[in-house]
This record gives sequence, structure tokens and C-alpha cells, in this order.
Amino acid sequence: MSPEKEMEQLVNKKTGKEYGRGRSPAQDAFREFRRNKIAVAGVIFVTLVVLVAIFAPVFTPYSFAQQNRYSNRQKAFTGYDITTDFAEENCHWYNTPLEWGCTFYIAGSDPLGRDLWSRLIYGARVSLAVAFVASSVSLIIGMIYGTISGYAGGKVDMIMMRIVDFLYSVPLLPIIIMMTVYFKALARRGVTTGFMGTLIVLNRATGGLFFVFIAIGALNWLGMARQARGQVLSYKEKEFVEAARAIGAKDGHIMMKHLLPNVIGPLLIIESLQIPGYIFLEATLSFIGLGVDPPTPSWGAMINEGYGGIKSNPHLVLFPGIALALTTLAFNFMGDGLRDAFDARLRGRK
Amino acid sequence: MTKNNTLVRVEHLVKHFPITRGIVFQKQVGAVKAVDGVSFNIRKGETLGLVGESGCGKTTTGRTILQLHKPTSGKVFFQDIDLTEASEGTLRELRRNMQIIFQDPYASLNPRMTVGRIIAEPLEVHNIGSPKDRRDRVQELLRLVGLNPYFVNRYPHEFSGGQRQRIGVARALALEPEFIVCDEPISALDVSIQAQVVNLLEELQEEMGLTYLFIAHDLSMVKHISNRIAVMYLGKIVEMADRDVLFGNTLHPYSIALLSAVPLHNPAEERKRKRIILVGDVPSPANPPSGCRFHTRCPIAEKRCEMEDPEFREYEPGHWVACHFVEKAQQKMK
Amino acid sequence: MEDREVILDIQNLRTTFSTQEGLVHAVNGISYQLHASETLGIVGESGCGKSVSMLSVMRLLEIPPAKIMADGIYFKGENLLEFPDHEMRKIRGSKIAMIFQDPMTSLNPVLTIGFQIEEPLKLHLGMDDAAAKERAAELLRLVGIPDAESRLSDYPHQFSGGMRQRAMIAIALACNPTLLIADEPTTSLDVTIQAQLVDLVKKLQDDLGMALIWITHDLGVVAGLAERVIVMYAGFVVEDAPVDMLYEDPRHPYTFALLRSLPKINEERGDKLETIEGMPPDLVGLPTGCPFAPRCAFAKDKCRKENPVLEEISLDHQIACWVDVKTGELR
Amino acid sequence: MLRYIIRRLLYAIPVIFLVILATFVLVQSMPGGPFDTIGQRAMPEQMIRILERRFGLDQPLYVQFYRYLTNIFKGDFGPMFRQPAQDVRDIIGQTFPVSVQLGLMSLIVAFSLGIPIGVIAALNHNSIIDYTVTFTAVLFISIPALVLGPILIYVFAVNLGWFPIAFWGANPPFFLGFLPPLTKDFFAHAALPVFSLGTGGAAGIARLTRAGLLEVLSSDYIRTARAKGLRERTVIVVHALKNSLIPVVTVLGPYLAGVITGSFITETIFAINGMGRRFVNSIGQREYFLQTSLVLLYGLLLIAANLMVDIMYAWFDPRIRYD
Repeated sequence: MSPEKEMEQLVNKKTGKEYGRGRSPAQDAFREFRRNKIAVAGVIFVTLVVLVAIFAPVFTPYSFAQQNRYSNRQKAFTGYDITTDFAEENCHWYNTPLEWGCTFYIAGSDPLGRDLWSRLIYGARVSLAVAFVASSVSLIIGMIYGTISGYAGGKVDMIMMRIVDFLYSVPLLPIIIMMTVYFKALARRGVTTGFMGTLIVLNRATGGLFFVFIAIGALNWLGMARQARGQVLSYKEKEFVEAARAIGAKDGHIMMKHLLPNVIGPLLIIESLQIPGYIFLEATLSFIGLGVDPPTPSWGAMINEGYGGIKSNPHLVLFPGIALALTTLAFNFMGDGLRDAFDARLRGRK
Repeated sequence: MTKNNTLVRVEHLVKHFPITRGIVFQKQVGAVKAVDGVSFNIRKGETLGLVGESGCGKTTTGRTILQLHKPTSGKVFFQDIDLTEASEGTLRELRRNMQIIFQDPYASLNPRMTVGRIIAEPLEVHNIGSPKDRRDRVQELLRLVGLNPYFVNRYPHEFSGGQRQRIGVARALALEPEFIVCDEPISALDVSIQAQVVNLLEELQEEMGLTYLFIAHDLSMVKHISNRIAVMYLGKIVEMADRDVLFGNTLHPYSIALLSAVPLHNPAEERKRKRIILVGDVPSPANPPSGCRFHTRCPIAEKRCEMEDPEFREYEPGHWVACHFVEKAQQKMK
Repeated sequence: MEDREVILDIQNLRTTFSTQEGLVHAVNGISYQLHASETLGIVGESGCGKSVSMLSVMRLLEIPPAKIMADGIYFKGENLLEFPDHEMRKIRGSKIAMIFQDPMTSLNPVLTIGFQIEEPLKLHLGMDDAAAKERAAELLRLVGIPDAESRLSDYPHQFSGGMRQRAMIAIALACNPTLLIADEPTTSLDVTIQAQLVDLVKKLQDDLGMALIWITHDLGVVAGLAERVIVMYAGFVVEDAPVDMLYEDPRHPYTFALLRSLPKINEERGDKLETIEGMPPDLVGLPTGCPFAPRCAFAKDKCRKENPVLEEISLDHQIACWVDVKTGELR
Repeated sequence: MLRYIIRRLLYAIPVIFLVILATFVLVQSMPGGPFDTIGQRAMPEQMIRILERRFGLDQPLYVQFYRYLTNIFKGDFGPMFRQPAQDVRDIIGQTFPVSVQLGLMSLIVAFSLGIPIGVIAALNHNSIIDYTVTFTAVLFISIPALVLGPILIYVFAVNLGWFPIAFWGANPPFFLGFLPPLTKDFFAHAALPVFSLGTGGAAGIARLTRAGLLEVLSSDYIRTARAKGLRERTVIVVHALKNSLIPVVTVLGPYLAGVITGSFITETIFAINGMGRRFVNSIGQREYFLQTSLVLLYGLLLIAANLMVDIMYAWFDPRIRYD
């Protein structure tokens, strides 16, 4: 058969698909994903939030910590008798967005006269930082731990998994709360030297986020380690791994070329499904005062600040609440879409 | 059977998989005796067929020979080198000469690698040739196994089962091995495709002088492709002989029953012939019967079979069997 | 054969599935009749429509994505396709019973074997618990399971593959069906177990006098079992003949090639197997003309243009082909 | 099975011991002590010494720990420093039943809503009902109790005035130690918190049930059941449902843990006098014994919950064998 004729045969007449060039399972899955409109909407929303968070200064008229007042925006509130000062000017000292005459910006201001919109935008930074950093931390620790455990097998695997089992039967959230309290107490003491000191300095540099990362990471790598081990075990027994051993490939080669490429996809999807949980956890910690340090705005902390006055000023809770819910909703849709598209089992059934 | 034309020599090969149990600390409570003392030779250029029912240990035997499982005990000699004692490095070097083709055409190819990379991988691992050489070699191999070389950049899931099996063959051939373990290479394929793959394996053997250990449960295909056949039951070989001898003068009761269970493609003969229906199921290899392992299902078993494990002996030249009552089987079962 | 009553008459059955890739034409107009207590073998490779056609008869396909069309599927003279659901349920499991390929997954893992056998007894025969239990034990004994009474309370995972398939047979036989459809029941089992089951079904059929349709891809199994064999390819019946005729004198090129691709028991080593090159066609876009033409050694121009219909070429022997395999010329 | 339970309980002992030890050390090593201030002013050094001696805080840590451990077996969980009229046992006695009530009720809500909704969605696969359920489920999963709680309060308590705003109406005495008096007032107070804690779970369970049932419905044994001529309702209820709930049982463990330890937020928002709120309130304080004891209690609850899930698992799936 002449090469030209062979080439001609490579194009499927019906679909117009070129036979010569293959489409990988991942490419197939992405096509599937693109067809899922709601998941794509999730991705777009997340991307928007990311952009807004990165370019927060562009979108905000004030700094998140600046305390404004109606009559003189340049002058901070501190030292004023807030209530009387603004009662005289016939305006709430914090405004609802409906009272445009008094509004600093779209969303009004908080009890300390800080622009709520600016704080919401900067709050996105915290939630997204948690979403990406905490999930990376838990993914990396869990994946390394689980992969080693699964690949090593035998005694090593047994001991490593016993440790995970042990930690699973421990009420981690209360203990982590106590640990965060401990860190914060040390930080208040102004400890700056030694191991703890380094952590505390780092924490201050990140506006209190560092402890949040540690807490969330510590809570969540366990599940990831189990998942990673399970994935590695299922692939370790696959015949293509045996085939690689049969051609004389070394362990490192098998790990990098055969196990990780197959394992990392499912783990990324599992991790992406965890992100809403991390955002919740940060909000929870901030809500009980153990998250970011003031004045760094976090949606959880903002709900905490506002919920005492929910009767008169519900927007103080509502706005950060909606921001929180919308962002987690977008992450959920994205994660579900990824799972549906990449989970071969689900795909096969359609 | 002269020693110098023996390529693979297996001596008393044993592979037990431990069964562990426990919540906190696991302890071994038993073992699946997948392979339990198996000895045979494979001569250069021949095909040895290894048949048996599922769970009889035929697949484990193949993989343990290649040291993909570490044997519990016993020796495997390849070109007179003891593989069980060989160092990692030696073994890796020796793997160029012994390869394996797998049963499941779906699980045996990495779904995330293109066909080209799958076939080139053995060359990369052993650092053979420049990237250009490897690409040419991959094209050549694809042509050799009857696939269009333009398929190099496609992924396994874009191929049918038969085509995938050809890709697996091409990968095994990349290092130009002498010896290939064919681990049920056609069991998962459709009837009309099976013949294609079997023919391919035979042609390759003729062209390249390959030696095969052909593992299967389909007796008729094994008979077609093998020079000699070994029958396994519950981790042991019960009978081994040249194909025509084994089919013409079957000695072991299990082999007799197995042969009679294979349906013939001839209605008239199929209706006439006497069938031996074995009762019950194959016992669990974790808890094999005492004495002769076949005695629980054997139609001619006696007290002695329960007590005493029959020796695997050369009943007539080149015809090995493990049974106390070969003559009785001949009279009662045929 | 013709003096027996026709119990199943399938007329021009077509089944399609709508999928993302397009409309899959699984069964493309098959017709045949089955007589009382007859044993029919249906042979074909995976995807040839042999199972789908039987599931269509049982109306066990999910609609949509499946769509079943036929001029009629008559069971004892009544068109099953016109039955309302509740009437159809009365047929299933009592008049027509079915056993499936994979005994590992075909039994409910969380219900006892006893419960699963008793279910049709209570449903169709209105037995009470005690009677059903007694009959279930009897059925288990009938299919050759020792200690039947005590094994009733076992769960499927406590049974081996062969025993599970026996339990499936017990369920199918519970109401003395007129027709038993066995969908590759031995494919996933070992040969010695397969021999046990074929033997058992043959014996039960003799005793109970039911008709049997045995679906398989193994030409060997039906050789000793069936009276008549239907060969299917790409959703079409390509050959339909009494068993001896089919094996001695196959007239469709596909059957012809398939039988020759099998290793002969008395051949010499080194003989090449005859192969059928290529693969079965994609059921989404079936070619016009004969579906086997692209792989057929005898194919003529006419074969690629026109799809042959099933024709009787001699008494009881039907094929769907333009060519005479004996001469290699058009008939 | 019984041996398995006993072994698991024995295994729990070192876990609990280590948990108490870690918490005890952590709490005690925090900077500052329980008596640093009195009101806004610093406590005189001498007073601190006297108080510390009274509560045994001047002893070495291991002595204190030993005493705490032995006292636990006598039912004494240690003193409260700032509320000398009560000890930790009293606090637990007041708050524990309330938390259990909240947890159990939201669990019941989660399952009794989640399972039927999931089943309905699966049976109407790819219909408008299915899409609505799936979408609503994701929506509710995405709204944390932290947000849902205040919204519920604002809408139903503040604006509509249907329910009281806060203050759980469960007051002792309780029947059997934890059952509340079933008054109208109790349910009025309980409605919003239970709903806010239970809907997320209900949504998650609905999704799992739907996925599980869809998977089961396409399995071979369902085809077998249909081939027997069973009615569709029998097929679903007898053959499919139990199997499809196996994945739901699997998440029951983590979910229970979440309800037990995650009720901080709901209790705080609705001002419920439960363990979670008490724990959160004690964060700034140095109530060593209260904090350690609450963590201990959480640990025990977690172990009990996990064990219960294991037992249920074996009941749902006869293939599971513990030995």
C-alpha cells in the first residue's frame, strides 16, 4: 500500500477524525467537561473571584482596614464617640446599602466604619488563599505519605496506615482549636525566637493565615493519604505496572511514569471536591476568633462581627454569607463537573 | 532432554501468598499456596503449554519464573543463571531476554501513554539507541505485529481488544527477547480475533526463534500452539508430555476429565462421546486437600490418595504424571 | 420438528440504543420461530446482538435509551409487545425465565439464596412462606447443591461461581417455565464446571420438557446441546440451520470461516489457523450492503451494495448471503 | 463480631489516653494561668499562689495528670476555676444532653429527608425532578451552617416571627439523662438550629443515595430481579435500596464526627447551651479541666460513632466479616 493511500485511510470519513493523532483520556475528559455548562460556569466564577482577589486594590476604593466617616473620609474614627457624632448628621454610623446618601460604597460600612465592599473583596483573598494553599498542602503531604505507604507495602504500609487510623479516631477539630489557641497565646506574648518564633513571625506576615493553613492541612491530609494509598494500590496491581517491571524498569521510573500520572488526576479531583470544606473551615475558625488576625478581613470573621446586630443590619451577615456561599457553590460545581468528566466509570455508563 | 538446549529450568518452585489478619498489628494466619512445588524445563525454541482451571496457579507460575513475584522457595534457571539468586542489576539485564504478554488487553497498557511511548519504553529503560532509532524501531515493530505505523501517537483506548493485544506483543518484542511468557493472551478476545493473535505468535516464533511458555485454560488452543503441555491442578503439575502423547495417551484422571469436558465442534461426536463430569468445585488453594490434591473430585480415588501425595514421576519416557493409580484411570475412565 | 407447537415467534425485531456517539443498531430485523421443548443455540461474537435480542423479548431493556421495534413477538400466539407492564410481569419468571452470564453479579449480594429462590414462588404461585421454603430446598437439591436446607440461609458470596449459577438455574426453574433463556451462562466458568452445568441443564430440560435458548460465543458448547443453531453477526441472523447441518455444511461465509478458524483436534502442529481479518463493524454507522462484506473472502460488488435477506437454501437451512461458498460465485 | 467490638474498644483505650494526655499538656503549657486577672485588674501574686495550691496546680504536671485520671474513674472531672460553685461534671451534665439532642435530631432530619429525596431523584433519572434535586442539593451543601443559621434567624425569627430567636428550650430535668421534655416550646426553639445543622447533611445524603441507587439499578442482580417478574416497587425496595445505602453508611462515620464536633457554630449562633458553645466560650479562659474533659468527651463520642458505623456496615452488607 502506498504511503499516500495509507494516509488517506487514516482519516475516518464519517467523523473526519484523523486516525494518526490520538486523543488522550484526559483530552476526552476535557471535552466532556466543556459540555457540562454548569461546571464551566463554576470555573468562570472561580476565575473571576481569583482575578478580583488578585487585583483587589483596583476594585476597592479603600483599604480593608481604613475606618471612614461620612463627613470626613480622610479622618479615622478612633477616639470619636461614634454614635452621637453621626446621629447628629442624621445618618447611621454604619449604613445599609439602601441609604445611598450615607453610603461610602456599594455595600455600606461595618460597625467600625470600614468599607464593607473593600473588606468583602479582600476577604476573597483569604478564602482563595485557603482554597489553594491548604488544598496544595494537604494534597502534597497526603500524596507523598499515601504513595510511599501504598508502594512500599508490607510492614511500612501497616505502620504508616496505623498512624493514620490512630489520628482518625482522635477528635482533631477540638485539639486543633486548642493548638491554635496555644499558638495565638504565644504570639500575643511576642515570642519571636526559636521554632515557635519563626512560625509566629510567618503567621504575622500572612495576617494570621499561616496557622489556618497548618490547622487545615493537619486536619485534611489524612483523607488524602488514604485515597492516595488506595489509588496506588489499585494501580500497583495493574498489568501495565507488571509489564514495566518485566522490562526491567526501576522503582523510580515506575513511580514517575506509571503510577503518578495515573494517580494524580483522581487525587486532584478528590482534592478539588474538598476545597469548599476548607473554605468552610477557615470561616469557622475565623468565626470563633481563631482564624485570621484582625484587621485582615475574612468572610467568617465578618459574619462573626455582624451577627450580633442581625436584627437591624442583616446585610453585615448577608453579604459575606452570600460571598461565601457563591464561592463554595462555584467550587462545588467545578469539582462535580471534573469528577463526572474524569471518572471513567461514570462516563462509561452514559 | 539434553541440558544444553534447555533455556529455562524450574526446580521445586513454590510461591505462597500470606493471608494476614488483625486490626492493629497484622499477623499471618495462613497462606494461599498458589504454586506448590513445580518443576519443568523449557527447551530452546519450543512452546510449552501450561493449562489448568482458574486458581490453579498457572499465572503465578509464569510471573514467578520471571521474578515478578519473589518465589517462596525453589530455583529458576535461565540460560543456567539462577534468577532467584541474581542481583537486581543482573536481573534487569536478563529481562532483555525474557518478556511477558498479558491476558487483559485493557489493563496491560498504561492508558496515559501513547502507543509509541509504550513500545519504546523498554528501549528507553535499557538505554538502547538514539530517540530517532527508537522511533524507527517502534514503526518497525508496529508493522511486524500487523498494525499501521501511523498509529504511534494514539492512545490504547482508541484500539480494539485484538489490536491492543498486538501492541502488547510489540512491547514484548522490543528488546528482542528469547523467551516470552504468554499469560492467557487470547482468553479475553473474540473467537474470530483469537486466531489472528495465535497466528501472529506462531509466525513470530518461526521468524525469530522465540521460546514460549503459553498459559491458557483453553485446551484446544493450547494443543494447537504447544510442543509440550503441562496440566496444573491446585498449585501442582499433574501431568506433562508432548502434545500428541498427552492427547493420545492421557494418564492422569484430572487430565482425562479436563479433556472430556472440552466441547468439540462436531455435534455427532459430541453426542456420542463419553463425558466425565467431575463433581464439586476446585478446593481453595488456601486450604488444599491432604495427600493427592485431586482426591476430593477424583472418580477413582482410594484411601491412599487421601494420605499420600503422589510423586511426579516419568511414567514413560518424556511423559510425567503424578498419580498413584495410572492403570486404574486408564481402565475406568476411558 | 414442525409438528410441535410454535411457542415463540419473533417477527422482524429491531432494537436500537441512543448514545452520545449516535444511534447504535444492536438488532437489525431478526425473525425466527421456536417450538415447544426445542433447544435453540444462538451463536455470535460480542456485540452481535444475541443478548440484546433476548432482553428485547423479555422487555428487560431500559426504554429509553433502548427502543424495541418489531412486527410482533408472539409467545404462544400472544404479542408480548402489546402486553401492559403488569401482564408482562406475569410472563417473566413464570412462563419465560432467564439466566445470565455472570453468576458473581447476577445474585443480590445482600439477600439470602433462599429468599431469592422463594421470591418467584410466592409471587407467581402464591405459595406461603413454609411451602416456598420447602420448594426452594427441593429446587436447590434438583440443581445438585448438597445440604440444600442449610444452604438456603447462605448469602451469595458464600457460594462458588458454579454453585451460584446453579442457584440462578433454581430461581429460573422455580415456576416450571415454558421457555428458559440462558445468556452465556458458562462463559465465566471453568471447563469442568461448564461441563457440569451443560449436563445439568440438558437433564433438567429432558425432565421438565421446557424449550431452551442457549446464547453463547462458543461453537463447541451448542454443538452437543442444541437441535438448531442460529448464527448472528452485527445484529443480523446470517445462518439458521439444524445443528448437524450447520457444522457439517456451513453455507454462510462467516460461519464457514468461523468454524475453520478453530483449531482442529486432530491437526498437525504448525498448521495455520484460518483467520477472519478485520473487526466486526461499528454498530453506529453500519455499511450499506452485507455487514460482513468488508471481512468476507468471497465478497463481490453486489455484497457491498445490497444486504442479502435470510433465504431458505435447503430444507430448514437458511442463510443471508449472495454467494455460494462452495463455488465462490453468486448464487 | 462481639470479639471485634471488644478488640476495637480495647484499641480505643490508648487512643483516649493519648488524646487526654496531649490536651492536658497543651492546655497547661499555654502562657498565662487561670487566675492572672480579677475583673480588669491583675491578681496579686500571693492570691494566685493560694488559689493554685487550692486546685493543686502547684504540683508537678504528672502528679496533676495522675490525679485527673484517677478522679475521672470516680466520676470527678475536676473543678471549675472561675465558677467555684460548679465543677466540670455539672457543666457536662448541663450541656452534654443538649448537644446530643441537637445532634440526634439533625441526624434524623438529615436521613429522613436525604434518603427519600435521593431515591426520588434516582428513580426520575435525567428528568426535571432529578436536575432540581441535584441542583438544590449542591446549593444546600454550599451554604454552611455559619451562613444558613443567621439567614434562618433573620427570615423566620426576626422578620416572620414564627420561631423564637435563640436560647434552646431544653432545660433539665431530662428523661433518661438526655431526652428533652417534648413540649411545643421545645420544638419551636429546636426547629431552626436542627434545620440549619441538618440540611447540609440531608443534601449530602440525598446526593449519595441518588448516586448509589443509580449504580445499583444498573447492576446485573437488578436485571435478575426484574426477570423474575417482580413489581418495580419490590425491585427498588427489596433489591436495590439496601445495597444503595452502603455508601451512605460509609460516610455516616465522618458525618457523625462532623455533627458531634462541628456543632460549635450552630450552638454559638443560636445561643444554645451545649458542649460546643461551652467549648468555644472557654477558649480565652484557662479552664484546664473543662477543656481537657470536653476533648475527652468528643473523643469518646467519636469512637462510639465509628464503632456504631462499623456494626451498621456489617448489618447492611453480609459480605463484610470482622474477625
